[in-house]
Amino acid sequence: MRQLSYSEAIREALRLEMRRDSTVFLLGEDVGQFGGCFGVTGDLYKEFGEDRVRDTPISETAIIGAAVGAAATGMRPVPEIMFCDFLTVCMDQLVNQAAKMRYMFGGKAKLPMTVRAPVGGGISAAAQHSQSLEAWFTHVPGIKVIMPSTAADAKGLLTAAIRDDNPVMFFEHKLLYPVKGEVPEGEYVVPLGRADVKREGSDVTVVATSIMVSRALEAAEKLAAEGISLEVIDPRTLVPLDEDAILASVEKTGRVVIAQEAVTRSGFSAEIAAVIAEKALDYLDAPIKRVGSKWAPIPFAGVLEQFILPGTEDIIAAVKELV
Amino acid sequence: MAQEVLMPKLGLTMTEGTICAWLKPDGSYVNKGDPIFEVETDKITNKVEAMDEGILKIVLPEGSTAKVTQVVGYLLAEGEEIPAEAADVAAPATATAAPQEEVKAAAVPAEPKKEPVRVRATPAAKRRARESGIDLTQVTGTGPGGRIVEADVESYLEQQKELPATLPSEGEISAPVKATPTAVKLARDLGIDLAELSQERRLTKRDVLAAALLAEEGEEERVPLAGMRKVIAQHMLESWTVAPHVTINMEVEMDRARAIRKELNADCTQEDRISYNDLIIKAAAQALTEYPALNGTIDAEEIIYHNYVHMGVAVALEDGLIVPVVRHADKKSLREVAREVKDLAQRARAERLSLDEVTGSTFTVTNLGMFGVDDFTPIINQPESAILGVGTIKERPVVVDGSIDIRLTMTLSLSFDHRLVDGSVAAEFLGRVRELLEKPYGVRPEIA
Amino acid sequence: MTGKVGIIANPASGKDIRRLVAFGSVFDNQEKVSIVRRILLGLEAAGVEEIIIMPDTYGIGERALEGLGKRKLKPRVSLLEMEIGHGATDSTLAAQKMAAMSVGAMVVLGGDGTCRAVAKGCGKVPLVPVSTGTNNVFPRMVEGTIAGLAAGAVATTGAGVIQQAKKLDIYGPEDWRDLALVDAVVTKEAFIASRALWDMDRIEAIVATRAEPDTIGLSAVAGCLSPVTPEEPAGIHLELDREEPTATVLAPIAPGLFSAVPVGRWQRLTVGEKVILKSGDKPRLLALDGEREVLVRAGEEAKIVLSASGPFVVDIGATLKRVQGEGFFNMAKNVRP
Amino acid sequence: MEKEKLVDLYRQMLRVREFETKVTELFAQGKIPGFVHLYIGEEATAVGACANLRPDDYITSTHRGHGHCLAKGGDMKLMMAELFGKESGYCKGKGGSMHIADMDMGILGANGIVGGGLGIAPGAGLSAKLRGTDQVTVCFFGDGASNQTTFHEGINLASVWKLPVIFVCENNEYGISLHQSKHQRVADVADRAVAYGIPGVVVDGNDVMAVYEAVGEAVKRARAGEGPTLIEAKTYRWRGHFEGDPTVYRSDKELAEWKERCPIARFSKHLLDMDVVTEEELDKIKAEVDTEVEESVRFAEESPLPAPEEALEDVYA
Repeated sequence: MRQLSYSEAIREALRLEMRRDSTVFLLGEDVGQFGGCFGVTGDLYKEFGEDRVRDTPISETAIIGAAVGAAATGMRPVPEIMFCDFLTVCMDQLVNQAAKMRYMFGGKAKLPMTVRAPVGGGISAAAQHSQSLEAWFTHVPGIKVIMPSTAADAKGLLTAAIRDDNPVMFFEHKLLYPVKGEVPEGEYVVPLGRADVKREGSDVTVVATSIMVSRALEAAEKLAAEGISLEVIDPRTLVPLDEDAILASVEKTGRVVIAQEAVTRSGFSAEIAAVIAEKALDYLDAPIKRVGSKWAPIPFAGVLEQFILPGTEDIIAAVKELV
Repeated sequence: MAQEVLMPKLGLTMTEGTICAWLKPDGSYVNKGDPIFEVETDKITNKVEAMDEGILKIVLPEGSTAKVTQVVGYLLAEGEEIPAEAADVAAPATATAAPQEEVKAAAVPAEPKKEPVRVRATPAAKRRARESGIDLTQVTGTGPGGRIVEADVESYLEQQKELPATLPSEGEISAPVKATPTAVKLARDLGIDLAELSQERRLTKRDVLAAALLAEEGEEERVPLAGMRKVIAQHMLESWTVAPHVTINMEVEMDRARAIRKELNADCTQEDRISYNDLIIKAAAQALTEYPALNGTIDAEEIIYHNYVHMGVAVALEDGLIVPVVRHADKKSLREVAREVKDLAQRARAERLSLDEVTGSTFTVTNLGMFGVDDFTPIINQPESAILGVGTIKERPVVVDGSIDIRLTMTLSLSFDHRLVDGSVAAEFLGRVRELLEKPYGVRPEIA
Repeated sequence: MTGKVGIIANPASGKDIRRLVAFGSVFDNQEKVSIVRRILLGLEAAGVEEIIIMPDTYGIGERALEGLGKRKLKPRVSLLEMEIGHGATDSTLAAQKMAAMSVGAMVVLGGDGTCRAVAKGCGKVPLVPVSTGTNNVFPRMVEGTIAGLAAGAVATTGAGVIQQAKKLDIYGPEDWRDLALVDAVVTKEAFIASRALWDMDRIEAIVATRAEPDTIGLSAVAGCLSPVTPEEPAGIHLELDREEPTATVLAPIAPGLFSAVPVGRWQRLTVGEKVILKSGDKPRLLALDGEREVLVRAGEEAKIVLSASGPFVVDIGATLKRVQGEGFFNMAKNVRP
Repeated sequence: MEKEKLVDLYRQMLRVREFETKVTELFAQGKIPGFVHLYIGEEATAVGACANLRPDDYITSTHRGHGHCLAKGGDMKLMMAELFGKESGYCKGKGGSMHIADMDMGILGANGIVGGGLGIAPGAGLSAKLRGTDQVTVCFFGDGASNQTTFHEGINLASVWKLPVIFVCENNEYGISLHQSKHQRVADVADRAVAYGIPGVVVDGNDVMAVYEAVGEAVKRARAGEGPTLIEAKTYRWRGHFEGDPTVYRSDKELAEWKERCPIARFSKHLLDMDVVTEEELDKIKAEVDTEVEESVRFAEESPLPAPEEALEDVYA
């Protein structure tokens, strides 16, 4: 199958959906002629024009507000927030408006909008451009949350997100943008709420999100040499969460490591851990281990940043504590 | 299904009891209704009967104390094991269920000081153990931190298959010695045999040191401060600490009392005989109705004046003392009081008192006269406000109207709680008791 | 002379719908504060002893003083004691009170509407009107510094060049209703609503005290047809006729808004001459100096009378020239009378 | 303007007034849970503005939204039922007073967040523009909201994209308890329009014709693709910020003066003066409005409460 990068796959999903549905449009800072801060929207501006690939002022509240208003009145906006860190400045529009409109109005409104935002560190962008804030949104009923880890998933999940009639947070990892993978051509939809077993194994389950999936696979490769077999599960969508897939794997292996890039405390890994503890405690043959960033903002200098961020070795170390 | 043997609740106020003796050996077959162990509370000793039949598995050894409704043992069917979860569920803080009700309870510390047996096992290992009915304490953990993992249970099960499927006899039950590396080294150095130490949990350095200490001390006998002794110790200390005691003594002539007693005891059966103590009890009971402060109780910020007199009568036992209660002693006739005291004392010595017969007194009389004691300073039986000590009654020289006369006398020693009772009041009360004894018409024997 | 000057600044002027329907200038209150500040400094330079400022809801006077920082003004400055918050009548009341306090001049910030309100209360005190309104004829654009200086010169020297303006008195069936300084326009509107007037289709007639082609507003229609200067003792009355116009005039009726106005007959008025308005079966609204103001009910009759006894107005340029000639600016000689 | 339209303006204002007055009673009787923010005194603004709108135009509203909803064509019965928390209410009892919406009538919802609608309205405007319709959006907000980030970001976006949005600031002099002079340095929110390069107009918010006229011009401008307008309607709420507010921050005299300027009394007097209507006609309208309000209360009272499990519905589409 042909190879596409993660960002090309996202762009392909956007392109196909914009061709398919004239109500789909993009808006965000520098998404037009400039092609997006990370080049994700690329040349879409040429094909669809400035109306449907709209450059906005640096004005996140306005971006999300406009998306909410447009979504409530028949459009399918796909706003981009340049860094997920900037979501903090438009939280009201997301949390109090987008997430709750349908509910507050007794089900009489529909908010089909997909907010794209890059997460993650690793590029010396420091504390305000490197966070992974996905857990915040998983705490708000009314929002769906997606974190693709591969190019193919990015395409399939983004397509599903755009077609979904709810506000969806679509978190892309910056370091994954150039990573290539096989991506199906043409229409490709990955349904929301379905986890993917990225590698089958028998000794320890690693539930990993976003970039930690590839790190978990690396760890699995290394540990296989030592005779430890990892099963790597990528939930892909955090809300809705495919609990069954995770529980089935935990029941099989009895041991679980949950890996996310966000700081560990109160991260989404805590939710997964709680689900396992509530529903599969009797299958656990070791404590649940979490791997994530240490308790500090993301620092600037590479050496500091690498110390804070979780890597393959952290997963390996966690696994070894369990077997 | 294993039946739990629980520490029963034997009275309104009982919260814990000490197993003073197992009446059936571990592993023996018991029938429903068989007395299986003796319980000693702060007040009494009771025999507990089996609620069911089965093979007795003792969990708590003699001398250990258990909370009410705590599991002290099991009655097992042939080939049955103690349930696995019993090994690690924490003991409930309180319980209200009656003994015959099935109560979810816990394994129990072998001795009060020791920590509960906590088997470190993963949930999966516990589930597997539960499913296969094995006791996790018998399984050696190989997981991180010595945790028992599911695989350990599996390998234990494999081992078990290879052993003969009979119930092991006592002594064979013990698993290989589990001890920390430090404990093993220390035991070797000190010449302690780890196999002789308790195997309820992994042995630590501390256990070995304790064993070594015990070995050094040799002949000296050490017994746990438990049961009645422990309770007496607590009560005495508490009373002495809580109440500022004052003791006053007063000599009482008992010639008239002797005459009355002689008269009353003429033509009367042994059971109906009246002792000096009975007269004193009755006199005190009457006086108490006139001096309510002596019959009162301090309850936090309030003083309770009781409108009845429940007379505690101290009875010495072989290994302690107990205070049965004559309820409404002020309203009962002398003879009724006498009969009741006799009955209570007999049953006290036979350890046949119910808990309610030894609680609720408002005043106590304690008599050391039979041991030749002239006077003493009794300690108040809390939460009462005073206690009357009775000394030896004998003939003594007394100055009467300027000349020495021989009279039958005794000394009454009244200890009172000075928070509640003033010296003058106490003196008046004691004077009133003397008056009633010296002129016993006030005692109203005719009600008998 | 008294050396006492009053300042009336209308916080509400310059914000009406003409910003939306035409291209009215935007005059925010902060700019008014700034102008008043320059007026104060001009008055101080002119040697004025006392300044009285009308209070207002925005606090233009206080803010103007506040903005001077630590600089202490030589003249005594106080706010007029009065109740505020009642719109245009605030200005009328302030003018009355200041006149009673014998101020030597009043500086008025606002548009035609504000000047009209002041004119109802100022009596014979000469005015220095400074335009801050949307489209103005009566007050002209003038720098605040100079306006202050001129007002100060008038108050301290008594040597000002002052002219009495014309006005239009509006009478109802029984009594005097109102006045206009520039124009009174008869419209078919039934509601005062947003006050301003911009729809020529609803206008029937215009009566003006002055008509110059270099102004904007409805008087400009007459100005583009038959000019009347502010000084001459005359006025003009014209009626629109969409059926058989005798002339069609291009006029800037609002800022940036031109209209081709079909005029029927028109006539010049002499002082004292009246125009009778009969409303007929439909009510009419009279817009005075550009604001819908007086309702004439169906069947009622109103009179518009040209008068020469309008407010006194300082000719800024002529005044300053005159006092210059008398050595007003010569500090060495210190010849201020 | 035709008599029919004039009379309708009067009727709409009266509907708001009587509805809100009834709500004060019902709230005091404990029949309406939660808390309510009433529009009494400000009727001319909502009615004057919405009289320019078509059913397919949009509005975004505020926490003080009953007036906007009624004026834009909301159903009084469904509103009252919602206030009661009934199943038959606009939001099935899930929204309450602060979240009433009617998507079919273009009412994009009252909003519990001060300034919330200022973010959403440009989106509705953008939607109309992208779909190529001439629908406009009226965004109601208060003087308090004009200090929120959404005021700046929303108006900036609408102006730079020339979106068909009319921003109507209902300046009622107070942000909850804080007088305008203590929450912003300007007195006229409309002055801020300069900063966005759009017209800003001050109107008498208690004069329904003044609001109607100004918003009408802004709507014309918006439909013509000329972009947004900021209109500031000076008005006053008679009740406290919410029912039960002791209003210690304002004087009785101030309230009395504003009551003198009652938008409904002023307008009806003018209609009578101008011989547009007779007293009898006004009385008849009053009676009809009273009946409508009573019917809405009866409807609300007779409606069932929602099933508790309904609370889990409508979280997602």
